[in-house]
Amino acid sequence: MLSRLYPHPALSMTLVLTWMLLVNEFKLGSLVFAVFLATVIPLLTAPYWPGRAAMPRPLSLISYVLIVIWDILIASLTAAKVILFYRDKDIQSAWIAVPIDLKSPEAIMILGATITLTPGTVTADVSSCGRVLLVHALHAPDTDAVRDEIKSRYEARLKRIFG
Amino acid sequence: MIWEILVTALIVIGATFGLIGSFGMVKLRDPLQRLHAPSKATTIGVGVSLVAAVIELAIIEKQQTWQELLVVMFLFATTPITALYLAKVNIHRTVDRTTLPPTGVNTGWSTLAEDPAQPPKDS
Amino acid sequence: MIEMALNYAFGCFGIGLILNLAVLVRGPNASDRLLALDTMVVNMIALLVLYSIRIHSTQTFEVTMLFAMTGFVSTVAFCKYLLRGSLIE
Amino acid sequence: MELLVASAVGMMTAAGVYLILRQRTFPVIVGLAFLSYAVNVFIFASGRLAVDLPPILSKTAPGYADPLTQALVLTAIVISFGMTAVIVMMSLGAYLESGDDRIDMTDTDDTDYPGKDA
Amino acid sequence: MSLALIAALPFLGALLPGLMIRSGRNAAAGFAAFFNFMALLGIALHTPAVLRGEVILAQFDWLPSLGLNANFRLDGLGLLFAGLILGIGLLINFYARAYLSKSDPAGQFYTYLMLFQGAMLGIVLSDNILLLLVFWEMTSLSSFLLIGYWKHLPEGRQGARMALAVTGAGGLAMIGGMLILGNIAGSYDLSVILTQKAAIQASDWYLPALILILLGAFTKSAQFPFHFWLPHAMAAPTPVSAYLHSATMVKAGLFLMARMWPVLAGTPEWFWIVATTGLVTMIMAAKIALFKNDLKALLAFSTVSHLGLITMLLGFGTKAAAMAAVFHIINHATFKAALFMTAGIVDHEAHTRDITRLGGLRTLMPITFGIASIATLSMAGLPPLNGFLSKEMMLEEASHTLWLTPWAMGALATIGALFSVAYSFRLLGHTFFGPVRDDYPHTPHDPGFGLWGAPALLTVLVVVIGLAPMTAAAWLVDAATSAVTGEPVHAHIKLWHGLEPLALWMSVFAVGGGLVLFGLHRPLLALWDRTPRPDAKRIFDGIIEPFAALSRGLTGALHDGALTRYMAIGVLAIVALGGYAFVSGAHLPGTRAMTRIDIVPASGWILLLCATIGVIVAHRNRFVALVMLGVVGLIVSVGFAYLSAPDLALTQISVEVVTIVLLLLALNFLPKATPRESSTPRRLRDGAIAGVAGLGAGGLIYALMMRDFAFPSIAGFHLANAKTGGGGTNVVNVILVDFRGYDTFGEIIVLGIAALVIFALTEAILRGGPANDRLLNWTPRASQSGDRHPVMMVVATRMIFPIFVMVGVFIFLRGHNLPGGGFVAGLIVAIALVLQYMASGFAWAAARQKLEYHAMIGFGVLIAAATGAGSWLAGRPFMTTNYTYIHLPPLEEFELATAALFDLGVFLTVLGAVLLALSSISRIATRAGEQSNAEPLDLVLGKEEAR
Amino acid sequence: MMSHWIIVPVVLPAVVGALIVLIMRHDLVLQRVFALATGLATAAIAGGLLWSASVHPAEAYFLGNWPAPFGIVLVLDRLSAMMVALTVALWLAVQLYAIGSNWDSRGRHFHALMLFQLMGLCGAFLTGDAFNLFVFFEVLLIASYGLMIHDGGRDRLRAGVQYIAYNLVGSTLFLFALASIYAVTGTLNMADLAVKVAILPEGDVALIRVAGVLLMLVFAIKGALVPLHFWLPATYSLAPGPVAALFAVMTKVGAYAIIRTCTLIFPPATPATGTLFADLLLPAALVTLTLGAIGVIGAKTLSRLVAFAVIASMGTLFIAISRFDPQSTAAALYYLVHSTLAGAALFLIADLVSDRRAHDRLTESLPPIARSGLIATLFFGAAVAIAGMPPLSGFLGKLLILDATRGALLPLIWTVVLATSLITIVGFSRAGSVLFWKAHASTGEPAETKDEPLAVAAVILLLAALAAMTVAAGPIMAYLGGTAAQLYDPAGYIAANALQGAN
Ligand code: NA
Ligand code: NA
Repeated sequence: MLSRLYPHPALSMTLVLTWMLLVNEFKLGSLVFAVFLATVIPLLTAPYWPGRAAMPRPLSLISYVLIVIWDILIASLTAAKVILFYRDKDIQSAWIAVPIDLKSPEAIMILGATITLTPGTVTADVSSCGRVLLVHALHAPDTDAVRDEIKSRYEARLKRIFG
Repeated sequence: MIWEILVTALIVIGATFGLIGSFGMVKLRDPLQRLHAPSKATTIGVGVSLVAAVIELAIIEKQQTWQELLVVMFLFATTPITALYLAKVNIHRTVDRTTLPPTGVNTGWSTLAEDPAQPPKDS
Repeated sequence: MIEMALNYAFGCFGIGLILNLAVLVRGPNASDRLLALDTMVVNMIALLVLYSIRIHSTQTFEVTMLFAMTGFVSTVAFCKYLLRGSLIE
Repeated sequence: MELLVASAVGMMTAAGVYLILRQRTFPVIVGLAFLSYAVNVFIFASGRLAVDLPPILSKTAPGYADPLTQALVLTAIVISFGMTAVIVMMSLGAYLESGDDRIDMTDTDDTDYPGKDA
Repeated sequence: MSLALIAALPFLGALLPGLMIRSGRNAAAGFAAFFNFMALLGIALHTPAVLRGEVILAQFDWLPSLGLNANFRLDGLGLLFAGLILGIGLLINFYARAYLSKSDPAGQFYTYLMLFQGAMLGIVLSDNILLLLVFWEMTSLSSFLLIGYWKHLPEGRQGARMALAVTGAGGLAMIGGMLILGNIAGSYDLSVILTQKAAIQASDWYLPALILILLGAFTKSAQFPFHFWLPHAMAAPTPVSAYLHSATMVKAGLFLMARMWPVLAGTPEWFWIVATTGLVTMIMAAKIALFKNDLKALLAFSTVSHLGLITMLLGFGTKAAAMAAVFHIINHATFKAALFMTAGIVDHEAHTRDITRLGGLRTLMPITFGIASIATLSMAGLPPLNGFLSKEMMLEEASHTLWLTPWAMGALATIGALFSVAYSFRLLGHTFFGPVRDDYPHTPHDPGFGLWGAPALLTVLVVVIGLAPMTAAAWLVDAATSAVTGEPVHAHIKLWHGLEPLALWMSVFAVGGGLVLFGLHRPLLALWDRTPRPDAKRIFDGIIEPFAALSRGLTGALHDGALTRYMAIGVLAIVALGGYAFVSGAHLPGTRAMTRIDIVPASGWILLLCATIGVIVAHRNRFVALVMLGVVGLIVSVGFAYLSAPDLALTQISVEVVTIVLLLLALNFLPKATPRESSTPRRLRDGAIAGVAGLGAGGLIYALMMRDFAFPSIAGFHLANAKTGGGGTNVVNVILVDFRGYDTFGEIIVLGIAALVIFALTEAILRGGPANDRLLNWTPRASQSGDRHPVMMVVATRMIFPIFVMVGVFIFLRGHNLPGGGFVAGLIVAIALVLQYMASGFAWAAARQKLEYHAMIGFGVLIAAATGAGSWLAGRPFMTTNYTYIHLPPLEEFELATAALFDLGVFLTVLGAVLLALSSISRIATRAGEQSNAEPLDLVLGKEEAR
Repeated sequence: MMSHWIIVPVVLPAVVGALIVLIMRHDLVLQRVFALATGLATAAIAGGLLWSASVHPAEAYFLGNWPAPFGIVLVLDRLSAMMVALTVALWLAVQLYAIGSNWDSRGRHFHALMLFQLMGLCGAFLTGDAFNLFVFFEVLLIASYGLMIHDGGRDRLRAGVQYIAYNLVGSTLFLFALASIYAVTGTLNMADLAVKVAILPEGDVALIRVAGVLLMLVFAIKGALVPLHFWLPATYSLAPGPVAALFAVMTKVGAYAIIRTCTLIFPPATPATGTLFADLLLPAALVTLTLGAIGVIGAKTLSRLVAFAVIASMGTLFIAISRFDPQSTAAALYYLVHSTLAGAALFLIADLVSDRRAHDRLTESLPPIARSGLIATLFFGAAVAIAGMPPLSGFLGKLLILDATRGALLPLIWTVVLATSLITIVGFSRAGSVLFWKAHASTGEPAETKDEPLAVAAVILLLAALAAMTVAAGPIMAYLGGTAAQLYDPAGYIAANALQGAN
């Protein structure tokens, strides 16, 4: 029953949060209305999200997000350094093919987004089978290191979260 | 006061990163390199500025306003998509395809794939 | 103090906008122009946010939010056009 | 500020007029969009300019911008949006029918009875 | 019988034949004849009174504010003409019944004929000159129809058009003249005007009025130099020629001159113009008649000549001359109608009217010959026939009229008479005398009574009037002349005045000279044929055709479909007139303090400048132009936000993105680049136009902004009453949904219609035809990448789409108090759907959730309208809003406003409209071969082994 | 108690239009029935309004119950009532024709668009608010865009693009003008504008003059005044016949708006603007008339000929309007009604002809069309009417206009009016001769037979209306005389608005 009402709990949670931020009032009434909307809107939009994302360990997502934020902060300094101080010919950009084991589209999306959000790398494409990510690195003298870091630091965690 | 210093710092940091992003876009030589500049630095810049705004308004001004966080979330959620599309445009239109690494599997990069839905016409 | 920082920030993002415009005009590739447009939107969001700090008001929030939303959609639309021609196939 | 706004109106009007004098439908549409921007700013400015005075009632507001011109601009924006949509589609239709997107019809000297075209 | 009824009878008679178009000749003729006869009877009943000197009147108000009244009068002049019109009309009716062939549409003919008769009768019965004008122009129209009756004959069509052009032109001139006359006299009623001679002739406007009225009279009566149309009108069936071109219509001009004689005649201007025109016409037409081989053409020019004679007499301005004119009108009508009918008989029997192919008919057609000879001799002015009498009177008057020299008028009139004799003899001699030939196109015989009865009757009149003028005609002449001159007149017409009068000798000379000319006809004809002379038709065509060609050229050149030029002219006109309006009025420069310029808006301005220039420079690359346009929209939007207009910023940016999406969708099928087509001068010209337009707009708004409102703005009321009266703190939204909700109601209907138009247009494109063929053979112009639906996009959209929708809900709900509202909310949801469509394809999404776009639009408009109309229940005007605050635990107190319901209508309409437009384009794309996807994702995750 | 009837001609067509879109969009028969019924109901109401306006002073309807000048008002006076009645009458005839000729089935949404068009027209005539006039101009325009391209086709679509583009420029200009007016006076209510413009400070004169001229130019575009008439020939000649016929009233919207604004807001007695508009209008009108007449003789197709006749009639109309005195205005109004009906009839007849021929070129003749006698008669009647020949109302209209002309320009005006009448007559006689007479001289396959009694009836109705206008000219002019008097004494109009505030 509940799962039919909330086919995508993460979405509904996000919507509640969104509404509370939108109305900018942390009152009970707003929360009631937020829950109402977070119920109705996903039901209305459900046809566009067929199937159901399995997420056995949703709480791990929080630690994942914190790690990513930290990485963003650190990497942006690196990227800034490259942009500001490297001469053109010193910048060693590279294409990196990153094979992945993730099967859920949601997980692939999050991995791709993480790569892009962390400065210095951009997810540029996916192989037609969805098994390999094409990553472009701004400055990567050692492409294998980048690939390994992606796989170990992000993919591994995502695999745990999405099972 | 602490908050004010924090806000000031955040604003300065955010603005600096924002400028770096825009500057990188002018400076870098290769389209894909240029893609890195704004998609990161600007996001950081704006993100940090937004956080500054939240702190300023919510904590210093006591206006109880967390709305701007929503904008940050939204920007973070969409930037990867934008970047992906821009990269795909580059791959499709400007990148020398031979420089791309092989996928290592038996299918190619999706951007370069023959369109399954668009069978070639006879004429 | 915040005011000074704000002035600095306005300057940064203002210059940023001009730089974006330079790329927008210069290109050379369509993707560069789109990148510039997208960045321009983001920089404008930043300016609006800083402006709301200056006037101590959230009255620009809706605009900021909508800029973020429409900026995203329009960039995707432009890219999709370049990639496929048709946007909503 | 007034000078900036007025010159912006002038700029956009000039650009719009130049583009509507082009010979293909597409630039003409872009020109019309420009004119629409120009006139929207024009209407807006006809309520005089105000910074930091949004027309949202509150006890602390030191004053308000003219809300009426804003409402008028909104109406104008919406209407011109509808019009633009129609002319875009109409141009597309005309192009698909004729294989040509010229806006002048000088090639069809005194046109035949419609519906019986080849 | 009321005059109005009499005037109406012919029109009633026109009705039935027209309606019973297939009822046959007899029915049509009989019906027409009945009404004709009734009208004649009506006139006859009034005759005694008129002859006693009474004026019968019938007055009805028609258009009193103009002075156009349906006033009719019957006096002597009217009686004369009404009698002619109806009497001869009746004869023509019988004649035509026999004349028309079975294949001719008789219903049409009698309708036209009776229309004409009614118009003609109206002219002579009108007591109001505007009413007279109405009938006057109607004669032109009905004669147009009658002349062109035989549609297949080019001469008929041409003659009809020429007659219409010439008499129509005269009629139009006469309108001017009559209006002047009426303005001088202070009334358009003849009864009044006829008493205003002194005022009229003293007026500065007398001469213009005179000339204009005479133009009408002269063209109608085919006076020189407007005589040329009449011969060409002879292409009409003979009954028409006889009726219109001899008996009645051409005499309308004469009637008019006679009618106006009391107030217009008697001045030197009148004399010189009218008498001279008449004289010239008389001589010239008679001379031409002599050389015409077509019987009807001969008669036509003879008619012109006689009309000239009468005109001349009227021009003399004396009572005696007027009497002669009136008398000749009667006489000419009798003999000329008879002759026309005779000519018709000859044509009917011999199948030709060409004199050179005739001759010798005297023995073949004795009855016809008898009729013709009597009528012709009267025309020649030989005693004892009526033509002689009036010709004598004419010569008498001419002989003592001073025109240049004392004798010139007499001499010239005699020459006219001489020509008249000559062509008369020729007509008779070359048609009826001489040997019987064996090469007639058809061997002629006398026709049945139906054809010769009418002319015979007229010939009887010719003789009777000639022999007993006092009994047969003087009473009529008296009555008519009295009416013309406005004083009682008594005619003393005698066949024989003794040998004293000069006129007799002039007549003798004319007859003798005429005989000589007839004798010399062959050499004269040869000479005539050799003499170059202007051909009326060629001159007319020479005027009309070049004018038509010029018009075609001018019209074509000006309206050649060059929208770019239309626009250039329009913009220039706007700028020029706006500039003129400004410099022609007083302006005080404004004194408002300029708002400070910040660094950010200044850089925004630079951005705008660059982007604008960018669009201009790069506009040929359409994609780049669109990107730049996006920048402009962005800056405008930020500008709105900066200048305290958050609602505008929201709306501008949302509209912007939807517009760009639409443009991109269309651009997919349009050429991607605009070719460089304009020359440099052209671009400079356009640039200059654009420059002045920009300066104008910018200057105007600057001047406006720097001044204060001349009066307090009504916006003050909106600010003051938004919360208390409208229940909202966002004054812009309260204006939109309340103060000016009616505007918004119109505005959403605009959007709804836009969507309907796009839908209908798409249907038309896809229906088959060139557009559809083009789409079916569509090949994408650029290469397409793979991966239509990237996995990251699809998945992200699953999250982002609901958030968009929620933002839409938020913007909708709070619009009344803070920036937002139904319109922006609708656009946001629409943009969300666009995003969804981009992520997974329109077809896929549409298949997953069926949205009835049409219903959304219709429903939205209905909700808005119902909200507006709901206030009727409370007895309030449309769109009166109401609001209340509701407390519903655990929710906080919230506002419930009818305005929100109205805003819901707005929301639905906007959403439906945008989606309908998108779906339309999607259908075009599908027709162009676009395939839809069954799965949301293109990649088949985890199944790469299967490939 | 305020009469709600005033707004019904706006709301009713809108509601039924929406209903048709909502639930009847797949059923043509239902659409026809409902559209016609709505037209009839609106006609009845328009008749009632006409009566009411003729016996009562001007009446205002305060939308949203907001007092003027702050809200939007509708104002019913003799002029607006008359325009609404004219519109509905014409609309009904056109609708009848469209149904009878099956034009409505040749594309989608014909009836909805017709209803929205009706709504837009009625709204424009009834409003007493300058900006609301703009909104309803847009409503009627966008509906007209849809109707113009009904049934599609290459040339029609291309002409449609031109029509829209040109009118979009016009709409933009409208906004420039309105904003300028507001920027000077601070108000949008037309009665309020009348009060304020009359007492405008000296320093604002130039600006209000510019605003006024821009406004007039907008109306001049609608009214097809040279040099802003260029959009008309292609649009009208390429629009579907019934649509072109309905468009006969669209040009009159421009005329109406000029009459309204120039008698209410910018009357000649107002010091700020004085005779500015009259001085600009007259020369333009004279040239319009001349160019129109030249077009009648120079047109190469029947439908273009009719289009130019419409331009010429607008020239005539504007000549009368430009005099700005009660007598001329009354004459103008009579001519306005006449030229609307006559122009519409001609377009319908042109459609009857075109529909039965392979083309409507006047340069070559084709075999006679079926029912040529009847159609020729109708053509003749309509041509007589539009050319201003008796016995139909055009002649009376021209007489009224000429009679009302006074002053030094009289010779010029008369010359132009009368000379162009002649040109028009010649043009129509040439066209009619080719179409209906010369046809009998050409050989070949006779054209297809089509029996469309309802369509023919619609034309006959229009011509009958012209005849009725002729016969009842007296009472009609009495009404119009009263209308003109009301226009030149705007106190009643202003009083109806019950203006409030510190003005
Ligand atoms: Na709105
Ligand atoms: Na509005």
